[in-house]
Amino acid sequence: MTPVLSAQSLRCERDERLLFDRLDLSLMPGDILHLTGPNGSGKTTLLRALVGLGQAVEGHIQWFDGQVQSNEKIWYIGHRPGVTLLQSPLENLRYALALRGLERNESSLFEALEHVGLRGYEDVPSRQLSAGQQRRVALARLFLDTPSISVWVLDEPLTALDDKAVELLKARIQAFAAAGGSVLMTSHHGMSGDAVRTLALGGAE
Amino acid sequence: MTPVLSAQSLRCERDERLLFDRLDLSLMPGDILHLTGPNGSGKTTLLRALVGLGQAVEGHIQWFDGQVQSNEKIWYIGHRPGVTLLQSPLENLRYALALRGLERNESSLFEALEHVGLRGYEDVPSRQLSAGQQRRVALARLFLDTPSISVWVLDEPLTALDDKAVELLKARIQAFAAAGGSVLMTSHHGMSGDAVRTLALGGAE
Amino acid sequence: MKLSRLFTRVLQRELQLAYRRRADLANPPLFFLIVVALFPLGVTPDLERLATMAAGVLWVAALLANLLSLDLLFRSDHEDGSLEQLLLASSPPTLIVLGKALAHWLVTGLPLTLMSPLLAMMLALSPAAMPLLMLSLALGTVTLSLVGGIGAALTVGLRQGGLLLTLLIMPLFVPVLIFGTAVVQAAGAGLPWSGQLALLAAMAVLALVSAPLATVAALRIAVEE
Amino acid sequence: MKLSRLFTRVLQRELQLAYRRRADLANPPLFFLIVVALFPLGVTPDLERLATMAAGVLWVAALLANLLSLDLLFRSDHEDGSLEQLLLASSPPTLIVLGKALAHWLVTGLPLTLMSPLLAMMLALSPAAMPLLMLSLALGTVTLSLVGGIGAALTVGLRQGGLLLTLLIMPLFVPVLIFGTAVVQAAGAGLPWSGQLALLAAMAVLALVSAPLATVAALRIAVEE
Amino acid sequence: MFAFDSLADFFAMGRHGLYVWTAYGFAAAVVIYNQLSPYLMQRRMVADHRRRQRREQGTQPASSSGVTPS
Amino acid sequence: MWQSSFWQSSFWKNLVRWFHKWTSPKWFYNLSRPLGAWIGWLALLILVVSLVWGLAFAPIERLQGNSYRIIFIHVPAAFLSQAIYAAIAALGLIGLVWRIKLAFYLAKQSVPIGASMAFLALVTGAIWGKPTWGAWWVWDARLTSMLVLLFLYLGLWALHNAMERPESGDRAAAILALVGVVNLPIIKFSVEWWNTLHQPATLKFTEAPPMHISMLIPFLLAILGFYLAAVAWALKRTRLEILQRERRTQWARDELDRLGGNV
Ligand code: HEM
Ligand SMILES: Nc1ncnc2c1ncn2[C@@H]1O[C@H](COP(=O)(O)OP(=O)(O)OP(=O)(O)O)[C@@H](O)[C@H]1O
Ligand SMILES: Nc1ncnc2c1ncn2[C@@H]1O[C@H](COP(=O)(O)OP(=O)(O)OP(=O)(O)O)[C@@H](O)[C@H]1O
Ligand SMILES: [Mg+2]
Ligand SMILES: [Mg+2]
Repeated sequence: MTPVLSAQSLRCERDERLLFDRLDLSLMPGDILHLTGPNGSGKTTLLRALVGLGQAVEGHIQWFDGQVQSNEKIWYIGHRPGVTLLQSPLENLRYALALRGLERNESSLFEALEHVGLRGYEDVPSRQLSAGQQRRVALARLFLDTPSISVWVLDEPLTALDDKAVELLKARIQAFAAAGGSVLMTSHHGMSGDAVRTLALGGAE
Repeated sequence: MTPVLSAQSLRCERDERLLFDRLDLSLMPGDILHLTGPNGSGKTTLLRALVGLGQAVEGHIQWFDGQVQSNEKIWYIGHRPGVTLLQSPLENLRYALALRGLERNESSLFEALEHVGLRGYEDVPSRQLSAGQQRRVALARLFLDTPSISVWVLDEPLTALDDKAVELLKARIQAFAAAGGSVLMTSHHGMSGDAVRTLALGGAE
Repeated sequence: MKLSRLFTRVLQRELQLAYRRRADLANPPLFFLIVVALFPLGVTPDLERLATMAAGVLWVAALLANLLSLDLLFRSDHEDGSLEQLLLASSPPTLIVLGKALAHWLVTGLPLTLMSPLLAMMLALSPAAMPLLMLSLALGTVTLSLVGGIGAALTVGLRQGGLLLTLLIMPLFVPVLIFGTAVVQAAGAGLPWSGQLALLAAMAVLALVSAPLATVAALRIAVEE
Repeated sequence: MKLSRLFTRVLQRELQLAYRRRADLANPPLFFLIVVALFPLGVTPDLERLATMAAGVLWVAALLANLLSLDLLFRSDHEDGSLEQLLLASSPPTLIVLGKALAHWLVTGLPLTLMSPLLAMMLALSPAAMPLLMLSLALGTVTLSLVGGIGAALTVGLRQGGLLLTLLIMPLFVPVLIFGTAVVQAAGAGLPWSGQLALLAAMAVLALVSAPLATVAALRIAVEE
Repeated sequence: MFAFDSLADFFAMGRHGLYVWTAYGFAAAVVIYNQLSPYLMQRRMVADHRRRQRREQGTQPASSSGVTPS
Repeated sequence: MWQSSFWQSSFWKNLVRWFHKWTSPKWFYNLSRPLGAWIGWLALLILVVSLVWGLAFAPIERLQGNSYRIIFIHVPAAFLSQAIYAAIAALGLIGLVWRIKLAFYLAKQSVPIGASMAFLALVTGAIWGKPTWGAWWVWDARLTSMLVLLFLYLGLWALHNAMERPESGDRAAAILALVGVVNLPIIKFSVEWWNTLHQPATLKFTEAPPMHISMLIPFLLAILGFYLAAVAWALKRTRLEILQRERRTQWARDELDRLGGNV
């Protein structure tokens, strides 16, 4: 089985502070890799570099076997979740799919939004949602059935969610991995489960 | 003892949804009032209305005995923590004090920043800090000794902090209440302790 | 999903967003109107003298109006993280950028073009020049939306975006301004104008081909910042 | 802490922030320069004809440069939440707002005024009018910074604020523009100008007294949004 | 070979002394700017370097505790 | 992206390795030190000779009198400002395509030099214009396109400064420089065309008269001198830029210590 992601001898120095050096990581289908570490240890920096949004990390990064265009297989949800405040949750979800070349019918979109507790808010402009609800809009895409996506890269997906939503999302992540997907995530919440491997950055502490 | 805050028959309707109605709350010196509730239940809305930043809530709100100008006794730290990204943590802290008419000498500012783990970052522009570090900049003011401030109003202060920082801040909140301060806060983390009262919004879910 | 499908989706989203903040849509035309109206006030009310400068004033005002609206092309996408998603799309981001530029033209360049005859009348521009004023503005604003997109992308993460954008883009826009006014002035004076108009069109085509590439390259820098 | 102390702190912070982004400070003057340079390109290179429109063009360009820089007066404060803190300060927010407006004038209005003679020369403005160009710009930009602050406050939170800014602020700017150019034109033509100048000064004083109040009211609306 | 009759003549440059000498003055200013500014840059960098060194030396012994990633 | 066999051949890899060594900042730093000094002194010598010659010994010009002596600085400055812009764009392309940091550094530090030359050409031109045309400034084609060039320079510099991270500034400025260089001929052409339409011929540049040899030699020397000086300045500035970017490495620290000793 080829690894989904393999990265070797990653090194990152920011603002004259060495965040990590000679870091190797690999992600196999079915894996959940949970990056932990104190604030400022470089989790966000690493994730962004891995998906190709930053140059702060040096080293060798390879997605899949290096041949396929990797974007179309990855959901990346960052700190700023890419929710357009002037659009409704429904429109946001539809556009997020379109950027992956995907389309789903109305009813499955509604279903995904209902999953994340946005029933009744489907057509409200997202700027009128609370902090946690806005994050849920971005997370709704994870509750869709999208076979072409095999990796999730999530930066603090559990932030600002209430307890129930935290449990729901954790379960969904487990289910995705169980079905052969791979997850790379950061969080200050603990993750437990068979498939979860933890990688702690900022080991000094 | 006059209550620090007393509010009666609060009612909030947003976007044709009734968030709460006939809500009474009061805060005494030494109290920690922990607002909980699922995402979108109106915690932020309520806090902002209480400190005077929103008109979405109807009802009677009185700070102290209604005579004193209340702003100067309250630290409010919201979702967006008011950290100027172009300024260093030190400058941010100093300006936050100035807006309360306060001044502290350099060394106590340094100490407060060290408390929140920003040692060595005092002079870095805040935009170069990580998500959690930026929140710490705002929280540093809570680690100063400011006798004129008797109330803290904190909207999800524990968000984005790592475990150690969460514990540190919780302890600080307890200590403040033990010394006679009052705290009104929201959070999706549990809070425990004698002085903590919990008020759950959005009971429907 | 076909590329054309994505393009339509992007265009649809952009127009929808524009419609949602439709009050902002009125800004460029209003600005255009006000700058043009300031001239009789600030310079001279004499219609004959106004007529001689009409072409230039209209073009400068349209250019400024268009430029000011460019600042917003990527701003809110950057703030809410949509820009990252755009760059991580499974299709070439140039296509998406092109869709955005087209939408921008539809909601600024086109309205400016359509209202220009009215303002031209206020400045007593010769009626013979009107159709060419419109044609040249339509072509010129296409170039501006595309080239301006590069500037908007270069400045998106930065504070003071608007002014810096002007500084970066204005020099590039000198030829469009010159040929644009030349077309109108030539038409007003009954001289041949097709050569200049062809040049305007050529510049638009050049921009169409090359600007999206530069824009995407600039956006990549912006998200890294 | 005394109020004057807070005022100094605010001014200090604002100037410090301006210094931190000192590269941005060059933007309004450069924008001014570029807009002025567009007019000869668009209208005519003939110096005599340019001279007749110089006063108007300079004033319009200065106004635009100032207007554009206003956009940022409260933007980043709003984005990061500093604005809420400002409104919750223990001292009157009008004072803080006044400090911000003063800082804005120091870093835009003043530099624009200082560089205006150079541009006036490029447009062949009569040398006799130069001192009054500077004086009127100095006074006028004070008004712009203050009144513009209201507009900036209105636009900062509201998505649809752009329209309001243009709609509400422009009419307020028009008198400044008219009297400003009138002073310069009168001085160039050797006519008396002290009346218009006095009016400019009166408008500045009026703005000084009333604009901060309106700005704070607008900011309150902005944070509620 | 000297193209002028006298030194005074040389400074007067016909009627154009003011123009020629201001032009050369500007040229001298630009040359001096270009020559000097790197040295100012260098001075600033060295000062920064020293400050950084001092800070590193100053903070090293004490920083074993605290939450800062080192 | 790099799948084709040529890009993986050892020949190519060796070439790249060699090239990277050649463009390594440290290597350049050490090489440019003596080189820059030699060029600098040579430039000084040539400039002094040519300008003194031009000012004091070149014969007076028939039509313009002594004001023509401005030519010895005006024209070199004008030439250089254009050449430097082209160089910046080329360096930007090299930097973007081959990811060579050194090219970016050189491009960045050439900007202020080029801008100062554009400024000098404008100022000396304006000064020259007063006695010749009777106006400090006219909207002539060459003047206008020079002004636009200055704007392009200022835009580059502003962009460099506006970016938080210098690496972002490098790449953004490279994009802008490339877009600008495509436009530069269009600007020049359009401005000239615009001007000839409106401007009476009297305001056209006087053609450089066939120069007397005793004017031509200092003239050519002055051009050479300015070019060499610009190269020396660019080398010096680039070396500082290298130090700034590499200030965390040991060799740069040592070098900064050494420089600190001499300042
Ligand atoms: C602000 C005013 C001026 C500017 C911006 C300016 C700009 C330029 C530029 C860009 C060039 C280089 C042309 C090329 O690369 O081929 C140049 C060359 C030259 N300029 Fe000027 N100029 C100005 C005023 C003047 C004046 C007033 C004179 C004299 C009457 C003058 C005489 C010359 C001459 C003789 C050359 C060399 C001709 C050649 O080699 O093409 N310039 N100037
Ligand atoms: N734009 C930037 N420029 C320079 N340094 C930065 C920048 N952003 C972050 N850093 C630095 O990089 C380090 C890692 O930041 P990062 O955001 O990756 O941390 P993190 O592990 O995600 O922390 P958190 O848990 O707070 O989100 C921090 O020490 C920060 O100071
Ligand atoms: N600007 C707004 N306009 C209209 N309705 C809004 C606005 N902001 C929030 N709401 C609505 O008010 C309700 C309460 O929002 P609020 O932000 O107070 O929730 P919260 O309890 O803080 O949630 P969270 O835990 O997600 O932060 C939500 O249902 C939301 O839809
Ligand atoms: Mg992070
Ligand atoms: Mg909330």
